[in-house]
Amino acid sequence: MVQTEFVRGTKLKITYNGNELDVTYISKEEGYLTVKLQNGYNITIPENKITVLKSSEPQPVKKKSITLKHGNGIPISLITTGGTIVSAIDYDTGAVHPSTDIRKIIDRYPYMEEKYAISVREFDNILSENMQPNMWIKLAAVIKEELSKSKGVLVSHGTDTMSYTASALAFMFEKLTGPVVMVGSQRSSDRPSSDSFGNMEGAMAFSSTNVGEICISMHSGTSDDSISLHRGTRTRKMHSTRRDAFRSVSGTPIAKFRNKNIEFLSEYKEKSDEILLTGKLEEEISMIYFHPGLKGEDIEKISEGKKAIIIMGSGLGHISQSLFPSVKKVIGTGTKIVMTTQCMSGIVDLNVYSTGRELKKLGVVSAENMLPEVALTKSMYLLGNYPHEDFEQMMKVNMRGEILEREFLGDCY
Amino acid sequence: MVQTEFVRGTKLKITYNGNELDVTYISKEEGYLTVKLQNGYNITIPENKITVLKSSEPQPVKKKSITLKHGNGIPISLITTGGTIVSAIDYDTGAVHPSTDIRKIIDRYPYMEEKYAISVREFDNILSENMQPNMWIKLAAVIKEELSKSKGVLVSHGTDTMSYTASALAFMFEKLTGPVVMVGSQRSSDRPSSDSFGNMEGAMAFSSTNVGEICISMHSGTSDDSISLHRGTRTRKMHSTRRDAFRSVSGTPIAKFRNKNIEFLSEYKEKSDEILLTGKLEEEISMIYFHPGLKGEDIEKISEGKKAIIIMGSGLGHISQSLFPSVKKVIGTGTKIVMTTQCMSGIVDLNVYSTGRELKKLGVVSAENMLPEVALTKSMYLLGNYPHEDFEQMMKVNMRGEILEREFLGDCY
Amino acid sequence: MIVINSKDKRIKIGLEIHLQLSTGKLFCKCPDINSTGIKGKFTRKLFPTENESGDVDVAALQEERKNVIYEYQVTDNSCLVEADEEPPHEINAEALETALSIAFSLNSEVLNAVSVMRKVVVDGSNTSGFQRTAVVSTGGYITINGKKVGLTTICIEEDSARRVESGNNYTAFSLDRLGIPLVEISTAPDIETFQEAVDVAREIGMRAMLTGNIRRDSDAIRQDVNFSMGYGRVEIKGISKLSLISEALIAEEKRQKYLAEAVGILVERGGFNGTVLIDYTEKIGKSESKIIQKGIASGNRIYIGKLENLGGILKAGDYRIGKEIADALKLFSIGGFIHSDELPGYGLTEDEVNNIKKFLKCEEKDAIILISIPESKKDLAQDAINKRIEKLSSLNFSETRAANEDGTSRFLRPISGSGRMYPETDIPTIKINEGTLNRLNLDSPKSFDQSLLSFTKEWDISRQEAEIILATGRKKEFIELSRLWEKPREVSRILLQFVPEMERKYKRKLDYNDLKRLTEKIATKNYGRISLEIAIEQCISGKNIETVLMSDDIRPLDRSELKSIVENLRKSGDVKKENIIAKVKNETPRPVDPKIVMELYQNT
Amino acid sequence: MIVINSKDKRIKIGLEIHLQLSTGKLFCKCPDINSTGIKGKFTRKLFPTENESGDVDVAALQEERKNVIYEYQVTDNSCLVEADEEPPHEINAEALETALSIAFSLNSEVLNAVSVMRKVVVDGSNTSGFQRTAVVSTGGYITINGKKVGLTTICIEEDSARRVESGNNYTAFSLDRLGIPLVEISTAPDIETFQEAVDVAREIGMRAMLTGNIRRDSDAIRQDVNFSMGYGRVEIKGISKLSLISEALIAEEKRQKYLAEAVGILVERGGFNGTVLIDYTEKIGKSESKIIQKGIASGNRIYIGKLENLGGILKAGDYRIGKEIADALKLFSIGGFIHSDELPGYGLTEDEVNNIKKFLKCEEKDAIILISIPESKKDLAQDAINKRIEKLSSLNFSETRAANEDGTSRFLRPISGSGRMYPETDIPTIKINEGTLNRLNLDSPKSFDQSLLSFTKEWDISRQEAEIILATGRKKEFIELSRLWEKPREVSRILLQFVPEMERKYKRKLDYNDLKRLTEKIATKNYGRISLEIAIEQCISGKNIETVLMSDDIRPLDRSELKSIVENLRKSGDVKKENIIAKVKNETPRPVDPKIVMELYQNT
Repeated sequence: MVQTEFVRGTKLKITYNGNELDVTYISKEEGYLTVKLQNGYNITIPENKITVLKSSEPQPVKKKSITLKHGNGIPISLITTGGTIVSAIDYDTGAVHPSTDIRKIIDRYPYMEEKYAISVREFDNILSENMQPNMWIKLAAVIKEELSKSKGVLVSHGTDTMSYTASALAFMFEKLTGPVVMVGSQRSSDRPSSDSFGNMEGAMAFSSTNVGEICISMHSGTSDDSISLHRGTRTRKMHSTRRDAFRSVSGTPIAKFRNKNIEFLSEYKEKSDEILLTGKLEEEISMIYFHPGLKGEDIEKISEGKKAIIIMGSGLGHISQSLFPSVKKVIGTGTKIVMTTQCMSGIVDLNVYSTGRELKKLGVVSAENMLPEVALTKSMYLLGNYPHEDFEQMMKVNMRGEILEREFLGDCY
Repeated sequence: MVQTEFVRGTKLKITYNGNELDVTYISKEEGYLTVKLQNGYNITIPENKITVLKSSEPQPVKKKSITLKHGNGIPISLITTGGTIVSAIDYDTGAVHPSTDIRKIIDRYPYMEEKYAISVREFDNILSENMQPNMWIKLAAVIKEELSKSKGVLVSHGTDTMSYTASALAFMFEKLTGPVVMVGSQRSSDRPSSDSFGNMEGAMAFSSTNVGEICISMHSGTSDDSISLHRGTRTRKMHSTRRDAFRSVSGTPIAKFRNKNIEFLSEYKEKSDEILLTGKLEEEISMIYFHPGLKGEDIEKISEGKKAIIIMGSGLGHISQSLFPSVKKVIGTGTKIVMTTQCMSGIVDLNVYSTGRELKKLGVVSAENMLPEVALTKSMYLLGNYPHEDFEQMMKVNMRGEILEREFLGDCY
Repeated sequence: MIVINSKDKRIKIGLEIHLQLSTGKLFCKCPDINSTGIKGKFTRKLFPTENESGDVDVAALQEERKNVIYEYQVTDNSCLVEADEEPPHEINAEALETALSIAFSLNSEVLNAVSVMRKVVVDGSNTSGFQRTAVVSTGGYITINGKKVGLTTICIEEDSARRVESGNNYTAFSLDRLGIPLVEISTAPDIETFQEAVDVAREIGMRAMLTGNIRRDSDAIRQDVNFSMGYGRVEIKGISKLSLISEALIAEEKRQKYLAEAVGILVERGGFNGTVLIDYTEKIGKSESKIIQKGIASGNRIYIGKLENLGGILKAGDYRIGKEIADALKLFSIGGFIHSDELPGYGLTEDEVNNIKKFLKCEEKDAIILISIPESKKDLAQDAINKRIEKLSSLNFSETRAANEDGTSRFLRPISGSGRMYPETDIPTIKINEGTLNRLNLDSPKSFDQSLLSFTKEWDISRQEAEIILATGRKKEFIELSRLWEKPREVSRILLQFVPEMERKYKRKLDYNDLKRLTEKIATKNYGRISLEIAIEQCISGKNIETVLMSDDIRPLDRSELKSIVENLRKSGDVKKENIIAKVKNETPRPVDPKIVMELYQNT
Repeated sequence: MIVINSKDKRIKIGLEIHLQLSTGKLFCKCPDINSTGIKGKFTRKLFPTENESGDVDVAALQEERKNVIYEYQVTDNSCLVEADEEPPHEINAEALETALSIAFSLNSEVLNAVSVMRKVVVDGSNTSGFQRTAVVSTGGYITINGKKVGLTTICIEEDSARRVESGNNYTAFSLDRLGIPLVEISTAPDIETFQEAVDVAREIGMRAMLTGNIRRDSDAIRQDVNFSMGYGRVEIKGISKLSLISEALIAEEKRQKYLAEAVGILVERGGFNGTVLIDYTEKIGKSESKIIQKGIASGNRIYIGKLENLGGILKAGDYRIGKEIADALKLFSIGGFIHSDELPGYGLTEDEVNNIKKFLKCEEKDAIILISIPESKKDLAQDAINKRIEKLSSLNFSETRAANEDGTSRFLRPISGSGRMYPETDIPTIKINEGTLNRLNLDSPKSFDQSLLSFTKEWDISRQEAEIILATGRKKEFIELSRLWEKPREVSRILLQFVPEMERKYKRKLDYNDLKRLTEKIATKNYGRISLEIAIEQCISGKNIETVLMSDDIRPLDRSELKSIVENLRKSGDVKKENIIAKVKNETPRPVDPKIVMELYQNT
């Protein structure tokens, strides 16, 4: 049998269907060969239908090095962690992969290179669902280092767990000397329609404000005309695919960037004179989503060896009474149980119904109107850095804007 | 020591602070007595500060029996299951408890008693977080019975798990001869501001339409002027406390009730000539909320003995690659794994990123844009009634409007 | 002749004094001050519950109210709690402590635990349909002119929403006031004269002021008066000025006396047996009376009825049973109502009136009424008239009335029973620890004079200034500003003289938060009083606060700037030690330090 | 003299025929028909990627386009996929099968697997910035007048968004067309005459029509033409009518011939060495030319340049190099441009022109240009002019042009390279199973006549009717309606005669979905043709479909209704067997069954 497997990009001369064709080899899977025709189309054909006449190894593509102009602009650090925001495409073979070549994005807004002196630091190159708490700790250290050299720090990050990372960082950094703006994209930067460019332009602008918080910079709406700055502890990815997936839950974004102009929409913490980082996190914490049919033993099993459990209860923070004995048992072993609501927004209040009052008596801690994901990272932070007996009290303290003291009706009602 | 514990409602004469007072005994807790003064106020005083001079047992309150006029109106059945919507208050002692006395609500809209011949059936009287899958099966049987006698069925239900119940019922009933409208409230009916009245008025109106689906009738907005009818398989409680907590996720409600008028907003399934109920559910199914720090062993432990696991993944339906071996192991034991998204809305698409494609290869089933809670009840239904090998294919079939074939941008962008 | 305001032995007066607190709202984190306009609107219905309104025919009231729409205007100082979309938060500790402090100050027995109740109110003034209220202490007394007037309870409660507009089946409220903490101090019915009532109210208000946490708003203090003179207890609600207390009492005494007399006449004539309204539309359709014609044109029917034995006491001299009936009808939004004591009149001719009288077989002592209403309201109206006259006939005038601006009052509702209270289950009983109670007791103002003395001493200001600060509720502001800028005398001067003067000049109020920011700036920059005064004047005159804060105008001239001015002046000649400072000031609108000027003048 | 449309041996023509499918959209569940207006709008920017546009100066194009805003109008037949807010769904199976069926019908070698590609397009016509497209087959041929014309590929792809408005830095598109499946059939450059091109296009269109899945919209079929006659390949895009194909070819041949001649003259004179634009604003500022004055007033500068050796060939006789330059400038939104072949003119005097020529040291054979642009665009303009003339000088006219309505065309962009394609990673390669392929091959229409025969037989309608149904793309509708209402002859009559007649009468189109609902109603109720015709007329005349469906007008009179009419007529005398039916029909607008009438007439 003839060879039909090659290095991606190999130039081949083949016969197919009686014709001789010059093609580029792309891949082979389950007996099918995918090759690129000269007109650019890929076609996928059973290998037994073709004959390879000639092949020549592809020229290695020279990797372009990243060189950004360093003018007298505002010094900004960009830390890349991977994700959709910077992706590269090999037009020869069509492969798209995460990249750290920020050049592509900066190029779209040449004025940015004049305005900012951007230093790029590659932290990692992963999909954000692979981000783990121990990497948050390392990332925090890198942010501290970069922020000490610049006016603000951008962190490019996959959107899937961006708000987890943002809130974890928010707790670890008690003080910041400038904004730390996380930025991602919902359409990869290999597409002309990518939101990367706009999100990055907004993030750059936000990075030289007086904000001293961990924030997220993403599209305000589906249009490309407005970028929102959200507080890291109040943001959630609310849609799997839309550009405007990130929302400040039950609140207003900190600011909007529009027509090269920043408008502040709500209060924020100003930057400090020093960076204060407490880089410890307790990782043995899990989340449980309450639902009809959930068994007490499920709770007990997942709680084994955990320092805390975040329950996403129903409504004001309820779970079935049949689970109470297990909750009692788990709390008895010293594991903290924190109650949040799966309702997405609104407060947890264990005073209103009898089930809530019973849970309170069992020692369940209310997360007020914290987002469940934020209750998770806050628990990681508190159990990593505070005496365990202060846990309940500190959960109620609004440390980084994670608790909304007042919730409003909003403009549409 | 004198007696300070009495039956709630006992009339007492006490001395407190040098004065003689006629009060009503309410409760005693941790050495404090709560009594009602004659001006209606409760006061709570340490028991050692008072002396009880006289007591007389309370008169038993006669339980009013429910009698509704039965005119020639449209026959409607109301099945009560408990929850906030019908609650009673004992003004003497102040206790509020779930009730089945629908009279209080009907009274607010006397015209309803003319228009409908309402028959009330008490199914249960519980808080909805205690509702379990086996009760859904019983409830379905009762609904079938009632619907065979009437034009439509109302089910009053606590809001916490109302959408779980609604979607479970939706799968069990393949055909309905009239609307089954679930109705709840976010403010209990003992309050003048309760949303019970409006929700019930809307539900009554919806119950005599041609809709042949399981629906939910709740406030459209914070104002009392509009009630929405939502599809049971697309609805979610989105806020723990607001009246307009229930939303048709990523879609439009079926109809709105406003000024005693129903306006249909989107397509619905019309009622059939017969009721078709398949009343089986597989209960051994759990949900897992993916988050950074989730361990493979957590998944394995909770999957023990389960027929299926619904994972609420990140973004388009992702979980950390470190969890893949456990996912593989669990699927190897015959447990189905269904992927949904924790993003609240938007589709699961395992084709877009490499992690998704790998999960697909492992045998993870995509829930498309089904709500995670609905993926749970659908799995319960499918595994209870279909051959297990049809599971993946049936998950993709839009059986009860649980999959949105088209998602729109919405009006605000 | 009837004697008014005498020390009538039968007269018993009690007061309920409501004081708004400036601590932020009671059950959420909203401020008590609203900084902007309307952010949005929503509408609600409220469903009366069985027990809300005592004797009134509940069914009728429900029927009437079920279509009433309440509109709420959302303000900046309201959140989901005011919209009744979120359970109440924990009680505002500062508000509760203020209430307790007032209780201690008034010798009231403070409870160790506070149980919050819901008081049902369905006029729309509470989005929830109830007001949250809790007793914080019982008993207590205050001494006025050597006489002890007893207190019954002190409560802390939420203020209601502010009514801003009223239509037929529609009322609009602003949420700005809803939820502001109110301390309610109720006296026993120990007060015997109208002057005493005023004195008691003033003294209680003064004592509360000393906490420094009473709001300085026009309706921050409101009084309810309980009055009885033998015909049951009448509660007059919402008297906002001290001076109106005695006027209201005078009017009420007069009303009851004449009512009692009129009822006497009615009884003597044989009493009232109820009226039946008869549709008279066709018969009177040709009348030229505008009221009749307008009524018919809008689809009303014209009803007439005989009021047996009520002739001449509906409206004659000081007899005013007609007004009592009209008030009762107003409850059901029925406005048009004519009775024979006013007839002929309203365009009705003598003949037409006589025809009606003949039709109804009236005798001389009987009265007739005409009423223009939709057919659907006929039963309601007839019921309301009959019930009102029956109630008056019983000589038990007990009811709740609302104070009018002119000192009179109008019927509001029957006295509410205790049934309309039930516990606020969303808030667990609040235990107050002993330490807090002891501290509050110790710190509570025991008398105005004593507080004045210690305040004067602490802040080193004049007794007169201290008195004004305390009596006008400026204590909190004064202390706050004096802590920012450690010159209490200057602060006092600014607060009591300069700001009011400028406010008069520009006919414009200065926002306290702005004053605070300006003071902070001056304090941090160490600028001095002149700078602050310039800044204040610029602000009041309408300049944006940010602009003022950044402006050079408030920065005192520095040594080098002054030096060049002094040198220039010297060059122009004509300066001497006596006029140099005035001359320099003439050259610039900015603050000038005379010491430096003099130094520069003398040393060069 | 130049010969036009001759069988010039050098002429090679290829066609790309695009056919919209009526199967619903390609990568989502949206229908291909839009039923309402605009539901909303959003705006986007598109960022050109490196490879998109071949030779054009990419950097310049990027600079130019980066501020262009594209506005999209959301329609009822678009969802998140069209908004580029959701990944594409699985490919529309019916659309894919239609493409495959066409491929089989055209003897093309169908692939067993379909790999979807992204073709980068950044003119805004695709919200994603690319068009999804896939080869479904390669090779194939069609026989025209005995000659085999080869095919290269058949693709299935998404149609682009419809341009509805265009401004300076702004273009608006409607999403209604975006995503509609297109089958693209490309022929080899085997076509030799213009008529042959038309014949090939017609035959391919006809063959596709037989699938019954081609849309019946005015721009449902569009042709691109590839033309070469020795000066490179020119692609003319978007010819929407068959009749325009030959006009476009005639125009293009003429354009290239004269261009080649003009270039010949230029080369003879010594060629072109590039122009330099010089700011001449101050010197010409006093000119009375409106173009000049308007330009200056709007902030433009007036540049002049010498075009060496181009005198008399910019615009003279059939020489039109001026237009070529103007088209190139338009790409950068530069409109104003005057050259010496048009001068004096545009308000410029002979003197002014001569002064410029003198200033630029022009000889007789040289041309001058004047151009009014903002300073920022000067380099762009100069570059564009020089590049265009250089390109023409090379006698390689290869480029992509857009067809105008009048048969001419305009420069659009350079021919795109293959670099602008890369795989659509969101859609895994689609394997097509052998069974499906065999079925499609078997069922595919092998020729029009053969299809016509079997269609006529299957549905038992006349050959003429069948021909019209097939040729006008009504096959799908016909089959659908005939299945609902099992009377194909009646359906054919309604579709081909009655509906078009009514549409002409009321100057209004009938929505196919409405027709379907009406037919379904008539079929279920067993009402008959008259009822359907009444219903259709009412609908077309503007009545609401719901009203029509519920209306009694379409319900035939039942026996008892007819009976009473017949009896009434009989009573009035004057009826006989011959006129009874007409008389009854006269009495009612509703459908009447003559059989029953006759029965009733005879049996009573």
